[in-house]
Amino acid sequence: MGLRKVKIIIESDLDDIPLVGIAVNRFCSYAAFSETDAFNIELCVIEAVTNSIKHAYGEKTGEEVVVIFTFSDSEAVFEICDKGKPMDPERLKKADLTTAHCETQSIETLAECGRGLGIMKEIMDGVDYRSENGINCLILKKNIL
Amino acid sequence: MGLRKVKIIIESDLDDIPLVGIAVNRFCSYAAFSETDAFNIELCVIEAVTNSIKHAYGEKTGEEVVVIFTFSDSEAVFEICDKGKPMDPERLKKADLTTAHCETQSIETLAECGRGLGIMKEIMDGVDYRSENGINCLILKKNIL
Amino acid sequence: MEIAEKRIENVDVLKLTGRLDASSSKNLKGRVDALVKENRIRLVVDMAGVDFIDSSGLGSLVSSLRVVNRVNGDIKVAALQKQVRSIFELTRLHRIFGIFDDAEAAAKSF
Amino acid sequence: MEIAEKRIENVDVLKLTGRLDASSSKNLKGRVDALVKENRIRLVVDMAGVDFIDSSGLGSLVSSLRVVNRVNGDIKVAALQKQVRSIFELTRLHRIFGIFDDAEAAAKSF
Ligand SMILES: Nc1ncnc2c1ncn2[C@@H]1O[C@H](COP(=O)(O)OP(=O)(O)O)[C@@H](O)[C@H]1O
Ligand SMILES: Nc1ncnc2c1ncn2[C@@H]1O[C@H](COP(=O)(O)OP(=O)(O)O)[C@@H](O)[C@H]1O
Repeated sequence: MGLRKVKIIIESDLDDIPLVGIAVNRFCSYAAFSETDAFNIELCVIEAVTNSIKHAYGEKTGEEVVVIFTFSDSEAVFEICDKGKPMDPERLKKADLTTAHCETQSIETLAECGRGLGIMKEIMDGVDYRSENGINCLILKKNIL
Repeated sequence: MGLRKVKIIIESDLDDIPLVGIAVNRFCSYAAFSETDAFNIELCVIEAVTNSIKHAYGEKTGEEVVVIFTFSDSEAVFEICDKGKPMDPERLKKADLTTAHCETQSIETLAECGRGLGIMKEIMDGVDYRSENGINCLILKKNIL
Repeated sequence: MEIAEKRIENVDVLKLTGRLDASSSKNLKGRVDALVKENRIRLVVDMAGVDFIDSSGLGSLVSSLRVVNRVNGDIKVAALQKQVRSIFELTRLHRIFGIFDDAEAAAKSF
Repeated sequence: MEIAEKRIENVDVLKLTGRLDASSSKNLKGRVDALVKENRIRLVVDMAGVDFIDSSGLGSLVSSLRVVNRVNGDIKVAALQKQVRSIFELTRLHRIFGIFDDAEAAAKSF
């Protein structure tokens, strides 16, 4: 099928995130992922888009979040890009669903636990972050088996 | 729900058109269109994207086709935009699935008959074309009942 | 996401339909806060109609649970769809919530 | 789109799966041209697996029919999905093609 590519752009409005989600889900089915994989990949892309809106843009509306989807026979890649405040890359390195404050049984600590980056690292085959010339991109990769 | 908006961008490659189609179909379901309406609207958007690639860009690859989808509770609007050769607006005015050369029983004439614009005019509630500052947009509207 | 409410005996059931995400999770938290103010603290969240959940959705369930626990109430979760359940497990939240096959069973468990 | 081929007696059946659009319609035309060169001019296009068709797809069927008609052959169309059939009707092509419920019936009609 060669390398296929499509871009989806929304403004930084939480209410537009589902539009990205349903499109990504269908793209995954088209790229021959299972229904479960499609659900999980949709989740990761939505976590990334939500982080751009919440953290990079501080929920300021009117900014753009761009999702670039490319896939070949062997791999699907999602780049989620914003022009907001860059993320400290340590955040990504340290993110782990099994770290102390996410594993505790104490409901107080659990409520504070961020899960987005940890979920991406569990589900995807690769999670990278790049910030260059004012453009920040989180890069999610998943192998197609 | 307010006004929701999402943009899809592909390069001018016929093989990427299905990605637009499947996304548009899901957006239509999300906007509460029936399955039949979603199919028909997908068809119209694909006709427009195909026209941009074939006619505006003459099948030259590497150019962009942008589909902007906005919808409210009452209406869905698709703008399909390219930066290629503008269309003569008379083409749109004259397009009609029931005109002589499309209605004939002669297979020779039938094969030559262009159907894309005619299909759009049959299915959508509004079809407009605008060319400004080198950007050409076909605008498709469908009421949400 | 839509939230429909009904009562089973002295338990309030919140029936969610749609996507429980960063946008809609605010509505869920708001509803739970309002119920707690009326001292309705035995809650069931019926998720049969929830076909998508993300970490914001999970977060809103956890912080709702915290609010309710503080006044000695509880939230039970019912009728998770398969994919949604697997995200509960991935994030280990199935250890924190009582999870039931349907809203009736969840309500009876109080 | 995939094209699988089989024969029913002296009729060639092209079973299409996927989307018949501007990109894939070239493959269909290519296959029909190749068959006509081998003088195989009784063709059935089995569309049971076609879930999308556009004007380019329709155009490729019409120009295939023209090529086959010129050598006194014919193309019958079988097993249209509901939405695809409605596009045949919208564009009046159901008047040009023999349309059958399945490939067997289409093949027998020759
Ligand atoms: N796109 C981003 N831009 C800036 N900061 C980010 C971004 N994504 C994540 N972060 C930072 O990393 C932290 C952890 O993110 P995450 O694991 O998704 O949990 P949460 O978003 O719930 O806090 C966030 O609280 C934020 O400080
Ligand atoms: N986006 C466009 N840019 C330039 N010309 C166009 C465009 N869309 C349509 N046209 C012109 O209008 C004609 C009719 O288009 P259409 O009804 O879609 O049929 P077809 O594309 O099969 O010819 C085309 O042949 C072309 O000359």
